Amino acid sequence: MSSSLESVLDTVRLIDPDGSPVPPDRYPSDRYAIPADADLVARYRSMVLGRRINDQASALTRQGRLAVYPSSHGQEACQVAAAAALRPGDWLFPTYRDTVAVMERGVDPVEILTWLKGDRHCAYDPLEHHVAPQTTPLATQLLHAVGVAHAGRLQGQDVVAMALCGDGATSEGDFHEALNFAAVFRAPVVFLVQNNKYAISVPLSRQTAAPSLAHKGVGYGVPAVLVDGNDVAALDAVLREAVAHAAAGGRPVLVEADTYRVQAHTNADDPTRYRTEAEVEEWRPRDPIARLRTYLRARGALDDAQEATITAEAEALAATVRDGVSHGPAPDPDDLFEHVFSAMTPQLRAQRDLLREELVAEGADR
Amino acid sequence: MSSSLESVLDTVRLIDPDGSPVPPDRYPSDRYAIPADADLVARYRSMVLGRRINDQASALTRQGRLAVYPSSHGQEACQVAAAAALRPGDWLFPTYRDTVAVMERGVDPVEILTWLKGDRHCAYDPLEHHVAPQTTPLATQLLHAVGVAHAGRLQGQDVVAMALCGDGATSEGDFHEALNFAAVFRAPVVFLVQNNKYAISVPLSRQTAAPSLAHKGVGYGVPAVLVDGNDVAALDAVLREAVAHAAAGGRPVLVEADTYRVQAHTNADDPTRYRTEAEVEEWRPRDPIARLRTYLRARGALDDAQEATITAEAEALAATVRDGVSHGPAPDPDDLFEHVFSAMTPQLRAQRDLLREELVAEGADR
Amino acid sequence: MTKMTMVGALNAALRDAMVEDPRVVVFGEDVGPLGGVFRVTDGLTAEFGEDRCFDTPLAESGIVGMAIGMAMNGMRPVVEMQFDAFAYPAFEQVASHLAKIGNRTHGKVRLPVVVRIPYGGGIGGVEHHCDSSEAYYAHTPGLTVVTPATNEDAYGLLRAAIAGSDPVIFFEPKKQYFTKEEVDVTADVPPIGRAVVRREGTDATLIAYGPAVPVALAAAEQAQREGRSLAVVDVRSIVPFDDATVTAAVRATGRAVVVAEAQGFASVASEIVARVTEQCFHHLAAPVRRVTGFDIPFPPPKLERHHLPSVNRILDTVDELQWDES
Amino acid sequence: MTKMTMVGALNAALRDAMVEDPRVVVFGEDVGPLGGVFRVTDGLTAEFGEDRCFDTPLAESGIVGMAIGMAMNGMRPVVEMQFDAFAYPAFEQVASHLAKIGNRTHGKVRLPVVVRIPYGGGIGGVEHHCDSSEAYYAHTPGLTVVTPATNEDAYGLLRAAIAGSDPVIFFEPKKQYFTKEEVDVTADVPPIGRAVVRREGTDATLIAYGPAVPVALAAAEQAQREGRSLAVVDVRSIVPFDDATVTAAVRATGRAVVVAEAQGFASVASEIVARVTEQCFHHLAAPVRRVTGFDIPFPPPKLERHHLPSVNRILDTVDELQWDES
Ligand SMILES: Cc1ncc(C[n+]2csc(CCOP(=O)(O)OP(=O)(O)O)c2C)c(N)n1
Ligand SMILES: Cc1ncc(C[n+]2csc(CCOP(=O)(O)OP(=O)(O)O)c2C)c(N)n1
Ligand SMILES: [Mg+2]
Ligand SMILES: [Mg+2]
Repeated sequence: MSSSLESVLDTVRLIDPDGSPVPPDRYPSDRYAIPADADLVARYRSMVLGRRINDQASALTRQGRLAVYPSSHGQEACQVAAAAALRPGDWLFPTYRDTVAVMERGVDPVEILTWLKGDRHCAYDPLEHHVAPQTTPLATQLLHAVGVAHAGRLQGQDVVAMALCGDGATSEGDFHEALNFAAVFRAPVVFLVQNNKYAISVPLSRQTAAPSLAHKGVGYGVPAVLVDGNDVAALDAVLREAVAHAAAGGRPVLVEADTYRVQAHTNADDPTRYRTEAEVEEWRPRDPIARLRTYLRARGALDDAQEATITAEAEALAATVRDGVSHGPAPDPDDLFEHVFSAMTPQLRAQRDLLREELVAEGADR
Repeated sequence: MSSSLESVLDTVRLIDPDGSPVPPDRYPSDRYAIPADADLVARYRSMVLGRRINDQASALTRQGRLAVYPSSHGQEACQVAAAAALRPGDWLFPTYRDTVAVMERGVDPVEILTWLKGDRHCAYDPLEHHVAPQTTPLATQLLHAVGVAHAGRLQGQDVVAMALCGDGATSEGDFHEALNFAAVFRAPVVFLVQNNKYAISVPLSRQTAAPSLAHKGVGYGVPAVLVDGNDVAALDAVLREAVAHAAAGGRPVLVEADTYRVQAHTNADDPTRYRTEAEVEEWRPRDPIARLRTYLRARGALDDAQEATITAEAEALAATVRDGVSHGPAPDPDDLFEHVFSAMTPQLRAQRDLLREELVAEGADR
Repeated sequence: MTKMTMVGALNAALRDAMVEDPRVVVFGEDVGPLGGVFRVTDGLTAEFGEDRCFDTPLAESGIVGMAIGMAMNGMRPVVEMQFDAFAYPAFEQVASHLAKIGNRTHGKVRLPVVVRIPYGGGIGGVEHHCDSSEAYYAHTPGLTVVTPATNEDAYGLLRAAIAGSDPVIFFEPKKQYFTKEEVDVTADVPPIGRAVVRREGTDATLIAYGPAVPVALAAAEQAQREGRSLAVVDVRSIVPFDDATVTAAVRATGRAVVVAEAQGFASVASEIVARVTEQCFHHLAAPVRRVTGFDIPFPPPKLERHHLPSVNRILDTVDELQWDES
Repeated sequence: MTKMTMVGALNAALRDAMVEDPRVVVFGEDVGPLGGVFRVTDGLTAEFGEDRCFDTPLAESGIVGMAIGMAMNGMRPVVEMQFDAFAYPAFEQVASHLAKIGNRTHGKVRLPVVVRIPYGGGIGGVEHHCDSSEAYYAHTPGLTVVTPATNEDAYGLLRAAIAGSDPVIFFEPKKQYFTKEEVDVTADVPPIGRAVVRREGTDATLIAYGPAVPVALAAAEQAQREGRSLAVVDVRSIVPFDDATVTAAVRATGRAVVVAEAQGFASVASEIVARVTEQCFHHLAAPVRRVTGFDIPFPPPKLERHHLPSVNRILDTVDELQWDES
């Protein structure tokens, strides 16, 4: 695999919003080819499952089972492609919005959602899955990704880190430091910016005056690619290439996915305050799932039976998640103290004992 | 003045290192013209004075009169041009290394050096001179420059901020945030990076993998210009244009000056540990003062009498500085408490009184 | 007198300050058309325009750094940090510049900047949304640090903070944001640096601030029913600290408990214990005790009630104040 | 036993740790060929190569953030912040991640990262080069915070910090960097979490750490000449805190003064006063007092001697410990 990936600042798109394939002579680079049908069917399935989980989780917030849910509804192409592009030992660095990507990496969705249920901060094992905790402080995780990748290089591992962030997060200093460290240390990191046009209420025009976020790669000497973030075929091609490039040359790549947050920031948000329904309507026909479905159906690669199977799978998964999130034991108050240090300090032991006594007394009171 | 300044990523140079003028058809942009002789003679004088102050201050550290001095010896072209490009109401945001630029803005050199003498943190009045305190925490002052410029725009002032930093400082998150804020808010700031190739011991190759620091402008939508930092004529042309552009369109500009730190980082540094004398020797023939002198002498714009006057002025100034730095009253211990808040808190008053009592007792002991 | 939420009181304070003084500008993340994630800046962009209340790129160091520059050039920025933990990226700008430029320049450059930080727990928020970070700022010389416990103080202290000449870190107890209370916006603006006795009492004194004040008051109420009379002092202004009011209250009862949500180690509560003890030692019948958060990262929502100071924990601690001369 | 400077002891600790454990890597600004501005990493790049000791781009958040990632992937980074105030840009990475990821993941991800911070004054440094910032970290749950006062402890505590499983903020009293002392590098590594009595005494106890320890010892020496016997406890480990050793020493004398360079408000010294008072109240003949830096930004070099705890100020404070039952 060559390591001379070029910056592609014209949007890479392999399937048009109406589902028809883009003729290869209109691709902005000849590096890319449309993925095989089997791969795309797999992505289709993952997107349908992802969409179902997104919508299920949003429903669970309305029922008070989850405190909050930042949905990636409409961004499932990015979610699925980001995870699918990784090889077994590779690492994923997700944000709060990347539930579906984490799920696609093999983590149990109930475990993923536990932090939003309020039981604990991160319920899955990051080392087992090579998936970092979903990170809230914006852009901070990008540096962790650089560290994992650099440590991988130093220790002779063949490992790539896929680091996710949003358009808003690109304004943080840590974004800059991460891109720059990765470039200087030749750390194999793929930075995927899901440019969904909003940071809560703040539109892209308040984040940057550059023509695209991918342009930022230039200042770091990092090849950058702009891709249609609702075209999973394009994402698949670009991200696989990026991972291969990073793995081969030990060099970072910046990928900007042009997408849109069709729903609210989270269930707590009220988007009518800052954007029009008309704007949102413009994006609906570009839905990633409908687009791929049309493409696959037209090619005869997806039939009614397959669709029915996938829908059934999605429903079963949603039921499992609904059930898993709604039940389960209450967290143990000892958890508060148990993990702060690898060995509990005398001070924390005393605090734990105080709480235990209080709880005993409370129990006695009842 | 047009506001469509283009990025110029080929180095702007108007006078060659050997002092001969570059033929205008070799300029990388036709926006620039060589400054008039009178202007260049003024720059020459300032550079000679600046060099003398640099060397005087370094000498004062050896004599223990100054604790430390970060010299801009060899970077005087940047120093002088940065200040000279500003119009009366404009602001300068200097670093620890920019003594000569501050001096060129009209601040008394003894006042400037007071912080290195150890008497107080900043002795000049920033508001009187529109010169911010020389800033040590790297890149932080760039954001203050954006704030001053943005507030200027909001208040209808015709004011540009010139913000200085080094190559190392471009790696800090604050550099990123400052460039981005300036671009998004269209704040009239000229960012001048003096790329002297080192951040203490760390070479440029450890700061960036991009072809130049000016390339960083691309990611912010900020026009960027690369200029020979030892050619005061080029700096003068580029920085005046940048100030005019910023003032006219209310838009930032990024200028990278290609220069070299020919001396140690400060007197406390030992550069033999991280670079060869041969490397330094390569830069000596590019000295900004010698270059301009050759140019002006060849044109007959500078004669022996003028040179003698300038030398005498420089010596007189050096004597004043030597004298001013060596004498003067000891700082008042009350200063410790007086300025922390605009009105002293009861707690600080008590602490001040304690110290006063101690000092009385100490005096009584002697 | 009008009944309003704390959010409403803060919003009114911003609006009134902006009307009175054209140098006041408000900016931060989502403070424009959205009106802030808590709606504290609701309607300000519509009323005063984009130049007076605006969204910034998503970068807290940038926000504070730009505010410093704007203050250098004559304006009075009021900036919002969206949540407590998201002020940390601005820490260098706050600690190395905002707090120190006045001192650095011998008062030539004063920075009338207000940094508003919604803080504390009790809202079921996930990690990074519930920190009590006041100690970081209170420990940094040059910063005024205040926190209202009532809606009227929210209005008054914010007006005072904006009107002053120095940087103020303004901590808003977010769990009280939507509680309604009577507010007299025409009342005198409380001077910064004054604590207030919220409840008189004779047996022991509870010293609290911000979100701990209502809990302390509830504890005093409960104690009353159990036959013990507790005074409650609301510190209000952490820096400068009102030693006179606090020590007078402690001396009067001879016993004291400091209540605060933040983890206790090297905290504002530690400081209060230390200075009260220094100043009231021979009036004390028992050591001054603390009820604070545990020394742990803020817990997940389902466990936060165990972490936060509760009426019971306060009363248990009061019980331990050696009433029988043990 | 060899005579070495504190810089030499720290350098030896790094070297020995790197020899023993290939997972140990050292990085930061100027730590490579230059060997650090204080030479603590001198020779490490030459001996272990660029992959084990290297310079980074100039960005402290980047340094700590990258260290976190490297620790997630099995390494043991030891990073240098060039001076105290230059660690502030990394504050978010330290407070929101380094301190909390172990807890966040229920111990699945432990971060054995050591952040070395040269701190304190006494070197005639300009602003931003002399802060005592330990309280910010000690107040942050999840961080171990240690500071040696002797060269032998510099060696031993750094070895212990590197060998441990948790993040450690390692404060190096830079004014002691070039003082020579006997060091036994073969001595047992002191366990983190233990204070040590540096000098026995019967009349009052001085509690100090880092750069304040030599001053406290000098004060005790002087007091001895004046007929008063002062014990000196070196805290060494701020978090976890060794209550047993400290309270035993205070109980034995009934009087105590805490000495620390940092500004006193909401500081580690406040914490020590608070906890010692809580635990020793009825053994105390006088309130526990503090001698700390004033609550001011660190002063310019020519004024720093007034700010730093001095022998005289300590002895004056000891004199005020109500010796005549006032
Ligand atoms: C450092 C920091 N500042 C502020 C926040 C609050 N916040 C949470 S999400 C968000 C918007 C992020 O926008 P973007 O990066 O575009 O991601 P998106 O939510 O659109 O996926 C903000 C401001 C935060 N989490 N971290
Ligand atoms: C935030 C911060 N980190 C570290 C330092 C310590 N430091 C002072 S100067 C310097 C090198 C700066 O290099 P550069 O920006 O290239 O400027 P130059 O000194 O070459 O002019 C360093 C690391 C600092 N002052 N501020
Ligand atoms: Mg977004
Ligand atoms: Mg440099």
